[in-house]
Amino acid sequence: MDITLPILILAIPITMFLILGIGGVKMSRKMAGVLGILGMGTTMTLAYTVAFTYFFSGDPAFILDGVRQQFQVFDATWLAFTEKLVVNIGFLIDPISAMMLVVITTISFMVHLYSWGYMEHEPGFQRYYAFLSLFSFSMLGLVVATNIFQMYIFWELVGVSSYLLIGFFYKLPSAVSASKKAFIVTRFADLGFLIGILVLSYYTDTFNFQALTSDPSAVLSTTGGATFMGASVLTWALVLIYVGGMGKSAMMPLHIWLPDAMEGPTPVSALIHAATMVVAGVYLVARMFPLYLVEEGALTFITCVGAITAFYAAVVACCQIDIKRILAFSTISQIAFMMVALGVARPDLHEGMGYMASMFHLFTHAMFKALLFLGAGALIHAVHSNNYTEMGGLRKYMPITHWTFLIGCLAIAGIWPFSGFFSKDEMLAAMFANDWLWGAWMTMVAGLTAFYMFRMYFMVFWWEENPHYKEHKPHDAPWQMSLPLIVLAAVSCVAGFIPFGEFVTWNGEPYHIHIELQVAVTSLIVAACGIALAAWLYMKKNNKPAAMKNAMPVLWQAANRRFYWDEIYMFITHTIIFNIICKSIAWFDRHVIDATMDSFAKISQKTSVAIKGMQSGNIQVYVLWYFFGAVILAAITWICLL
Amino acid sequence: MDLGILWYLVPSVLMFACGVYGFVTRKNLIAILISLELMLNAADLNFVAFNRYLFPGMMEGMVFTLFAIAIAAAETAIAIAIIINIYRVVGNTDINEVTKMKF
Amino acid sequence: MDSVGNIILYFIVAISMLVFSVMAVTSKKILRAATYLLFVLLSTAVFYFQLGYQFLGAVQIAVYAGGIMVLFVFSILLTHRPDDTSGSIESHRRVAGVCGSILGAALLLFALFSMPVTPEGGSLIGVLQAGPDITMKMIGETLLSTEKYHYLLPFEAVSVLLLACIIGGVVVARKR
Amino acid sequence: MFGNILIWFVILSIVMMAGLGICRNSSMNAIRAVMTVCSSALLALAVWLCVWFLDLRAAGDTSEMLFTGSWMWYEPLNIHLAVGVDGISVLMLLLSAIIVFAGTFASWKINPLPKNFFLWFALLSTGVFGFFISIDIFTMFMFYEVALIPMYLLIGVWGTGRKEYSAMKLTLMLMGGSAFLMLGLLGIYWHSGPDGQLTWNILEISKNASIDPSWQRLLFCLTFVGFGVLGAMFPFHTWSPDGHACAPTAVSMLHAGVLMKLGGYGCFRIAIYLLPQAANELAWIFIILTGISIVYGAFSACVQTDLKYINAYSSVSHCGMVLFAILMLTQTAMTGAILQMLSHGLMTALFFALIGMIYGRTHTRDIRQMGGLMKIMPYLGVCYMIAGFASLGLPGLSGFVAEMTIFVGSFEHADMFHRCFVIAATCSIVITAVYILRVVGKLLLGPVQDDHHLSLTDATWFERFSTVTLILAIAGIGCFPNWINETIQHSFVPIIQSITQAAI
Repeated sequence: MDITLPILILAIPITMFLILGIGGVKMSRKMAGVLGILGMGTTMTLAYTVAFTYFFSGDPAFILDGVRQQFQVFDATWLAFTEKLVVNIGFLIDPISAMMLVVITTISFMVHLYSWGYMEHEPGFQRYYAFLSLFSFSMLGLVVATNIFQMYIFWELVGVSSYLLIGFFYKLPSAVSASKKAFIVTRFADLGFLIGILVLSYYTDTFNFQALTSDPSAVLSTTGGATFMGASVLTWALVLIYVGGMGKSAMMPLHIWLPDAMEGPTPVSALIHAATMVVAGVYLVARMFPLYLVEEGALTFITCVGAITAFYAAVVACCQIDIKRILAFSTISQIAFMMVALGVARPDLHEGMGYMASMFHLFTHAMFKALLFLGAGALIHAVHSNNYTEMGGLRKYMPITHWTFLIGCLAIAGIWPFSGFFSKDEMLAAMFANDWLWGAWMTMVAGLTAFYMFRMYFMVFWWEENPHYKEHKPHDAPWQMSLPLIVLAAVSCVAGFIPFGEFVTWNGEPYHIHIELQVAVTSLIVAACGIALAAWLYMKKNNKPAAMKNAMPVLWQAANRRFYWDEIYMFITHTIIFNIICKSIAWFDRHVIDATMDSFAKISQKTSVAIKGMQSGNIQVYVLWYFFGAVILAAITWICLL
Repeated sequence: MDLGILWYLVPSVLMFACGVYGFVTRKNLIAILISLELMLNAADLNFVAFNRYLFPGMMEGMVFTLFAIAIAAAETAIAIAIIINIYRVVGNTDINEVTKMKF
Repeated sequence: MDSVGNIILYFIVAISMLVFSVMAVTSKKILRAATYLLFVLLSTAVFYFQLGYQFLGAVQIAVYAGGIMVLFVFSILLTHRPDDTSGSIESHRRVAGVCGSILGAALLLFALFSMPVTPEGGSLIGVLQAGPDITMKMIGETLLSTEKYHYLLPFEAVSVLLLACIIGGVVVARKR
Repeated sequence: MFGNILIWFVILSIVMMAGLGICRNSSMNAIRAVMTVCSSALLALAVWLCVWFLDLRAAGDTSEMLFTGSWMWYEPLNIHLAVGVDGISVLMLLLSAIIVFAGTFASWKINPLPKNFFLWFALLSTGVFGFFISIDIFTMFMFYEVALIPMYLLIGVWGTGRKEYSAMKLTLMLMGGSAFLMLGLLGIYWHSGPDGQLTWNILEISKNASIDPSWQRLLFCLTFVGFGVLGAMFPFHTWSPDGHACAPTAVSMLHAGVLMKLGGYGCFRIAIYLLPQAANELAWIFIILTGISIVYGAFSACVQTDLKYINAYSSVSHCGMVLFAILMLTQTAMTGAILQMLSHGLMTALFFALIGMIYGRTHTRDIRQMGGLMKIMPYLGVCYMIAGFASLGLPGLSGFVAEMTIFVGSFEHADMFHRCFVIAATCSIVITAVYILRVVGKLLLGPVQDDHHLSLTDATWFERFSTVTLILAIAGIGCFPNWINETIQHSFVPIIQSITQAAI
């Protein structure tokens, strides 16, 4: 493949970042917006070209005997730690990275376009586009990484872009603290990632993904059976690396930053905190999947964490009133779905279908979740509030938003023929194939998903009209915002019919998707039940929801407060670490270490004050001392001589 | 009864002790100078006595005493000049008053 | 066996020397202190004569008693009114001074009396006869020639010192 | 003698002093002109040296030190003015030149007594340059002292707050370190020649001397503690918070940026290189101390409210990382240490420059009294954020490269002791993020705390000049780290060799 296109895919966004970042102050808004959108559009075109070339050109570098190959377009040395441990910056293309290129650039372009309308009146518009470009660059760099260290580099960069974008409204203290929280929590997770990388690279002497994944058993043998606390070091390394993924993908217990990250502008939530960055953890596991296969312990860990998180987030989502928070928790739940699907995937179970299904869901989820977020953005734009209590009955006022939002909800609920149905069905099938327990559990979560999504849908678009509408009539968004909604809705409608298994499988061999009828029917019924329940409760204004809330106040309160995770974290970080550890260390430093150093000075000062009276300048006293001294010396000498 | 060397050395020691006492206790600069002369004198007497009793054939002790007297004269002259100057500036010759140069 | 005259002279001189020493350092009136010092210096000169150093005794009288004492007296008159007294400093200093001087004297005396090589037997007559008389010629040669144990250079240095001292004294004490 | 390029670093600094000497005290422009010309000349010289050095290396000159020269200075003790550089010194010289250059612009409006300030500043830089070019440990020590002394006056006269106390504390503690150091150096000298010919020259000592192991242990502790005090090693770091907090801007920059590097460089060049056997045996003691430094400094920084204190404690943490990496005794970790020195030098200098500029406007350094400055002075705000990101290890800026190299290098030791400390050290990147973001959040973001601040102005041209220089250098290292690796990799060969030999 020609090296120019891949380089341009990375170069255009970073150039845009520099241009908009440095020159943005001098630029008009229009200029900045056009530049940003044009840049992203070009990148998207190039990414499509690259992906298309990869999937369809039939070049033996890409597909050999029907098996899709990994291909490093380029791989240049960036930093050589040792002769073998070399960090390269490169461009790896394989099914998942090509798929991600498409997803990222598409959503990013949509968000660029959408923001043109959404952010129109915000100060710092140029800065916003600069940050979006920086994010796109980092995310693209992350997915095309040829080695785990490159991934880590861009991993950190997306973290920072996320920080900058969450804190975009930097005058709001809530936005500032949310951005700080997001960065620090993911940073903490990255610590695990880093240590995992260190452990892995210590034993394998390489960072390169191809070297690591092409022969996992060789990797296993390099560790020489070393163990730590009962588990092999490879398990440790993989679990630690996964901890990095847990942070970025908001798995329990590192999920707390994602709901708060909704303080950022809504398009940003759509791009970063729904479609692309948060799936980086899934992508990371998928990228190293062959390695995880040799250590099933790590995979089991992933599955368990995913299953718990999925259920937890779904329950919490049922009890939120902020529509962005509901979407955030649904994101957590859906990502956990992908994680579980990856965790249950085995080569011998439907040829590793879980992997394919997970990637498929990643793809469809990105589309419909971006759609939902952008729809939510349109709602917020119209109503100027995040809470559904300020909304209700909006279907008449905002038809485009209503219909696209409905499509999104149907897709996420897994209703045929929308895209979510197909991917979720594959995932559930993979889970049932592994163990019926996972399948049943996740089917229940799928039902909850349908319930809370339609709860939100009915509360926003049906229920009862808000009386404020008479003063301030809500209306559909301008075309820059509607167009992305329509495009994404269209994609969500048809994406399910893409023969995804032909393109993306864990080993590159094509897999023919077929609907598992039993699973499909079960999940459809469960989803339909969820929707029906939501409709029964929330379609018309009534007292049933309030009655339910009053029936179990403790549970509702706990779920509404997200089961007090934030309080626990607050206690640990603020009370224990900040107030107890940090303050006591600072105190220790001032009053023990520094005081010791000062006391040396004080002692010598005191001594000198005590003896400086002798240096009175009075010659008579000197003579006296001298004479006494001489007498004593003479006496001593005398005694010695005797 | 013979006048041995101790006969001269003992008065010299006592005179020296008097000088020390005076030097340490007097407040007046001139009085201190007087005490100094006493000590110097005691030392001179020692020179001479030792010369006479231990090396009667030589005259080093006497010569040194001569020089000492000359130097004592010089020293006294300068000291008294300084004292007079101090008196002009400070108004008296009390050693405790002369502290301007101390700091 | 020294002559009785010498011994009597010795006692008179020694006693007066000690008494006047003590009085010189304890007298309240500074002019009296200077006078007592003069007596001490004269007594010392008598010792010099007794020990056979006539020239030295003469110098002692001329320079010390004649020259230095005049300086003292003049300066005292210049810097004191007749009724000025010079008290001692604080009593603890005086106690320290007494202790120090007595201690020092005691140590020195103890050293002197326990000196193993003290020429106990040396009498004044004996030692006066052991050496030649100090003639002026010898003194002149010693001070003004350059052989071993002769002191031309120190002599000249002292003369320069005296010159410097004259000039210095004039400069320092000059009225501005 | 004047044909040697290295001597010119010292000569130019002296010329700078002489030039300042003939300026009139009141003519600010003349003083600025002298400083600008000379510091630019120094920077140009450093860049030229760097290029020339790389050329020679590329041409295949693999000798340990290049541009060597040696002139007898005091015969009876065999003291030479011996100069020579390897890749590490070249980079350190470059770093010093950049910071002197940036510091000149950062103190453009110093008041009062500008001439005297710059005179001492120039003397300080003389010492620093002299230290890095010397390969004779006596001369090295002498320049080290030359660099320390002006600090007292610079802080005591031009500082803020409890300046006399801090100046005295800093000077006394560093002098205390020097006392240890002097003993250590004398010890090395007296054991430097097995055949009776004593020498101060590092190259000769490393080749000939075989210092008795028991002596090595003593001397290693002495020299390492001596230099460690300057490198702010726990528990000898307390001069740093007070000293930095009270120092004027340019002095903080030069002190944190370069002078603290003298400590790391000295540990590396003298303690480790000349006493390899003791280094192998006793490294663990200092690994514990520096490991504590790293975490302890970071935790302490979390609760400070004075901007300069925060940075001083973060310097304790970061400089601890330098010493920590040096003690790992592997080539990669040492490379990381050098990178960290450069990175920390540049970013701390940037930090202190920015703090000085902010302080000059708001007249407070208490983060509780400031807020929302990003809106009021966007340029300074952005620069502060960049410095912060460099400090918390954002890829693309220098901190990341340095820390990662250190971690990878340190991880080469497989035993539990090293592993535990490396993992503790890696934890510092999280804590660093906490305190940096805390400052950024309170200082730059959020609502404006004090309405008087609304009328403040953004950076002037000379401030921009100063910061841009540093940011470019930071980003340069962060984006293209490999050329630094290539510059210094030869320099480690003899050191690693002597360590491995000693280990056997």
